[in-house]
Amino acid sequence: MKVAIVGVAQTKYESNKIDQTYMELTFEVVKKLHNQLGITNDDVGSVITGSNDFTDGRTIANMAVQDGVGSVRKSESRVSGDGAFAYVYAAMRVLSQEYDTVLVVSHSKCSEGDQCLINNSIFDPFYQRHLGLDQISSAGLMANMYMSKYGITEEQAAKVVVKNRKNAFNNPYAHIQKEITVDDVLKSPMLAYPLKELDLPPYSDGAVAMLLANEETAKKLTDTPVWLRGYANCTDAYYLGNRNMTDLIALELAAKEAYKMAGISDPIKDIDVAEVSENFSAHELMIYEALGFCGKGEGGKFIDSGETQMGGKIPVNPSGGVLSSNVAMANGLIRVAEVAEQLTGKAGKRQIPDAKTGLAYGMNGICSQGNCVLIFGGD
Amino acid sequence: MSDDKRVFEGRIKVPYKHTAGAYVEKFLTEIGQNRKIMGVKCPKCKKVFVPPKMVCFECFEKMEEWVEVGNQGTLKGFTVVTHKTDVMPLKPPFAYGIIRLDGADTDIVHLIKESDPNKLKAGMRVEASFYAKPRKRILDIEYFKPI
Amino acid sequence: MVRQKGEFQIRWKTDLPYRWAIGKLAVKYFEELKKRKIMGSKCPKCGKMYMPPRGVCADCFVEMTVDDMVELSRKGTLMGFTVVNYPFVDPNTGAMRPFPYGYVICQLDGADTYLMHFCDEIDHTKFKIGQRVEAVFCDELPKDHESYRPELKGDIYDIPFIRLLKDEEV
Amino acid sequence: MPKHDVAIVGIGQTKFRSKRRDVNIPEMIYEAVKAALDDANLEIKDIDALLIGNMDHFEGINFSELWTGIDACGFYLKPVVKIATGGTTGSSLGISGYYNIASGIYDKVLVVGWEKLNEGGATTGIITAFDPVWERPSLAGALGPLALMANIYASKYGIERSMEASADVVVKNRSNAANNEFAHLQMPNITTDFVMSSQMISYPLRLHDCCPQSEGACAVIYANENEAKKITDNPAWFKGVSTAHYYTFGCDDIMYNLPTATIASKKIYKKVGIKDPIKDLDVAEIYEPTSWAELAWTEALGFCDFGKGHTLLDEGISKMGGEMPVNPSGGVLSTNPIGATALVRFAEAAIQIMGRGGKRQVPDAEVAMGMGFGGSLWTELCILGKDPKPVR
Repeated sequence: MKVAIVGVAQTKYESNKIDQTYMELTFEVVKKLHNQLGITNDDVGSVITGSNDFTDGRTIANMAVQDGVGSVRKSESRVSGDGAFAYVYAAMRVLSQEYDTVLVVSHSKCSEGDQCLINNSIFDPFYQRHLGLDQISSAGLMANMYMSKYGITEEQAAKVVVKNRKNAFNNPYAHIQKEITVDDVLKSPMLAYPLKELDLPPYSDGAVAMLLANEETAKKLTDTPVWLRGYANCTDAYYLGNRNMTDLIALELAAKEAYKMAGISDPIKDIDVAEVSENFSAHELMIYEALGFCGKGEGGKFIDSGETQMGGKIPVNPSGGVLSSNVAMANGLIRVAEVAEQLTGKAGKRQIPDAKTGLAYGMNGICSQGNCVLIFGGD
Repeated sequence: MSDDKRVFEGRIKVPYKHTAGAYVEKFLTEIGQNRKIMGVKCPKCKKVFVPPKMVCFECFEKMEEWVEVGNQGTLKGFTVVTHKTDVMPLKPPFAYGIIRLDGADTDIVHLIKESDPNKLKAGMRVEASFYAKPRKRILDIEYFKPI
Repeated sequence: MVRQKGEFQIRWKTDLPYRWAIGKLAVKYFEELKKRKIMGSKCPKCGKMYMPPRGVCADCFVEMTVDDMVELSRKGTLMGFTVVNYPFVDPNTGAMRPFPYGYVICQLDGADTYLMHFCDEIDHTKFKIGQRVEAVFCDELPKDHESYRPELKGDIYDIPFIRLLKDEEV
Repeated sequence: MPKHDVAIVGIGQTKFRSKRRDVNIPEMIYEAVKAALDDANLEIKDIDALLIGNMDHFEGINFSELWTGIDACGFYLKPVVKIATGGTTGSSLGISGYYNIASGIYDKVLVVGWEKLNEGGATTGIITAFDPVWERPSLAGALGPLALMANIYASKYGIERSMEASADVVVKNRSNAANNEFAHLQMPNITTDFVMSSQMISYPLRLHDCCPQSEGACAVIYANENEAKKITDNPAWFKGVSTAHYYTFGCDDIMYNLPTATIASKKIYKKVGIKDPIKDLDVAEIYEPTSWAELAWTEALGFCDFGKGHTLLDEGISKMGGEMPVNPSGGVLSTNPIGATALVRFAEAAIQIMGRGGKRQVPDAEVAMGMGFGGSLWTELCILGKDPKPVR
């Protein structure tokens, strides 16, 4: 029994989709997917959505999208959190043999809320929330601890942003399509030492949808199915003082498990493309290390080597990554969608030639607390 | 309503009362009343957790042995924030630090009253500065300051 | 371990600002509302009339646009009623919402969906399911009424509540 | 048939109360998790994954699974996923647990639903579930719309008769609750008059027509066919699950007869081979947020014809000792910790199958239904039994 991605659709990511409600935003992307696959809503067996109540400013955030995702009278369920986890639940529904097709949809509109206050609410109400912590300050803590432990320079971190922004130029869906230099990053205003404005992602609006199917149905719907080969989910400690702030140990464990399932022994050789949720510049370097693309503390050298650029041994975030389009809860599912585009050869100007195996990484919470690693392969 | 008719400007405004539980309450009471920082020790891995909680998440054991740790410790990491939000207790710029208190096996995250990143360094010693009028809040440790 | 006495709670007031997009059809609705018109959206495929108007017909899974908007009557039929008579914090304001208040579900003439809204009646014996009701505009109220506004502004407070029509008004 | 059979093998509940001021959120959840592990004689290291849920805005904790998953459930360096769908959160968790096992991804999962409603407020939280422009200004939580629905139902079938039958539901469920040590409101001597003379809260619903606000947690351990046998001789097997959702706006249909319950039950009856639910099911744990709802829901679930909900009570069918008792646990009218409530329905259905109901046990229960209700009037169902096979 196998599960395939048979089609993906994305909206253009923008700073403010001011004309669309959540319902209309998800409808746009689901309808696009239907048209692309030549199916109707009746062909969809079940729906899984991924969203967050604080981000949307709505309890039961999936209630707002029922009409838009076509789940009226159907079985819909909703993973509260990143879309990569929603993908996994959808895949389980196919693998259980109870549904031939399952639609996964994830959406967010960062423009509608105050992201710092929303993220402050992630912290517990006894020991952390009253300190005023948010995603920017905790990213600053993590970046500083990681960079000073391993001697990573601000220039090296900035190179991640430069690479991703350059890649975004090739991605018609990307939010920020503006090439920048290392100098631009270094000169941007300091927000949480050592992170500057350009080390941090923008806030974006958008939605992504994909249809999953079992083997038999996949054959009818596409010539280029993308198969799930490996999966792991691993959660780090919660309280910041209980975390290892210099190494993403939970991501490392998740990667090992997913590699084992997918039969990957040498990630650099076996993986052709990786799409990861990097929440700040140096975060991507930490992710390289945790995914085993380079040794511990070698993230800086690895970005210097250029191997994660387009044309390198393992291009990371050809889409431009989260640093170019940060659609909160949709980021993980966008990574999956981008890997699917790569493995089906439909990635246009951002295409990695002959990409056969891809990795998608989605995360929940502050600084990679909840980690979801997915490995995909084409036929 | 906003000037922009395409959006509805509203709020979610809710007062919450979060039950602290005996561990949190003891910790907050001790810092406020006695200026003592207390942790709990896991019976299995023997780690001292500061601030305390009921269950050791690694061993899944209930912790019951209270241990006093030092009011001083070592700064393990920091950031200086310059962005501003409504829930910050100090006016930026100020620092957040990850601190290993003397006698503890986990770190505490707290405020550091220092706005110049060049004056902070991992490994430096810091000390808790207590708030004059305790309110049974984590901010009864007003902040940590470099020694 | 000796348990501390008391049941200590830590207070935290969440106050999150949002700017929710209301959608093109709702924008049009409020523009027309200013002209005293109540608009629904009609599915171009099945003809179902939605109120509030929105961009998707969930039954047909087709798009509705502002071109599919049609004026409805301000009058309708009462489907159900209640009188809310319990205290709670209103998350829109962070304060207690005044009660009791009348709360009704009605169907405006021409609409296939229903509308839940305030009603100015708080005596439950005065309601009759199936009776005629009318949407009230704020500028038609007596000047000393708390919901009175001299002109329509094109927002939700233009129709502060639904009113029960007396037999002689029908 | 699913790839793997799925069974419930362990259950832990806290005693549900209006206030648990002695414990904080993780401490309260830990009680239920520990109880479930002890029940199944397992340790946390034996469990592959955690599914946990509540409503974010009820306690004001964003990504609560990241806190509670670690500090309450000990899932450090393990998989944690949050599922949240309003009132159906518990059943969505329960159904997600089913797919986690049925898919073959995991062998054993822990499913936890919880709520600590006294820390925020259910009505306040529920208002934020609705559209900010069209619904929130006038909405009074779940009770306002439920009162509207009750009003439509009652006036359709005769207001006095309906509200009296509704009060009978309260009497049945609250006195059943007296047999359930975990139930919040235990009222063994409650009478119909007492219910019908209580304060009018939202016409036609009186104080005792409504569920309480409860604090507590429920933890359930799921296993596949290989693991279940090692854990217990007597697991409760899933015969099937089913979900039906509905329109985004609460007012798109009058819904006094809960159409989603009809859609979802028809689907599951077909799958499980149920022709006559009263005969084929031995017991049902349904999600009745208010008194009249049990009448309407049992009709929509096909237990009787529309408008005949009261006959189940009049004829004693849904009472303890009847042909198909409904809510032996006391139901939602006795206990409503929202994020846990629907999972408690699944857990109580499992308890009946496992024969561990004590004073609330329905003798020889072999097929049981659990129901969740929530969102914009969604229904989720499970049917459990002594084996995973269809009834016929």
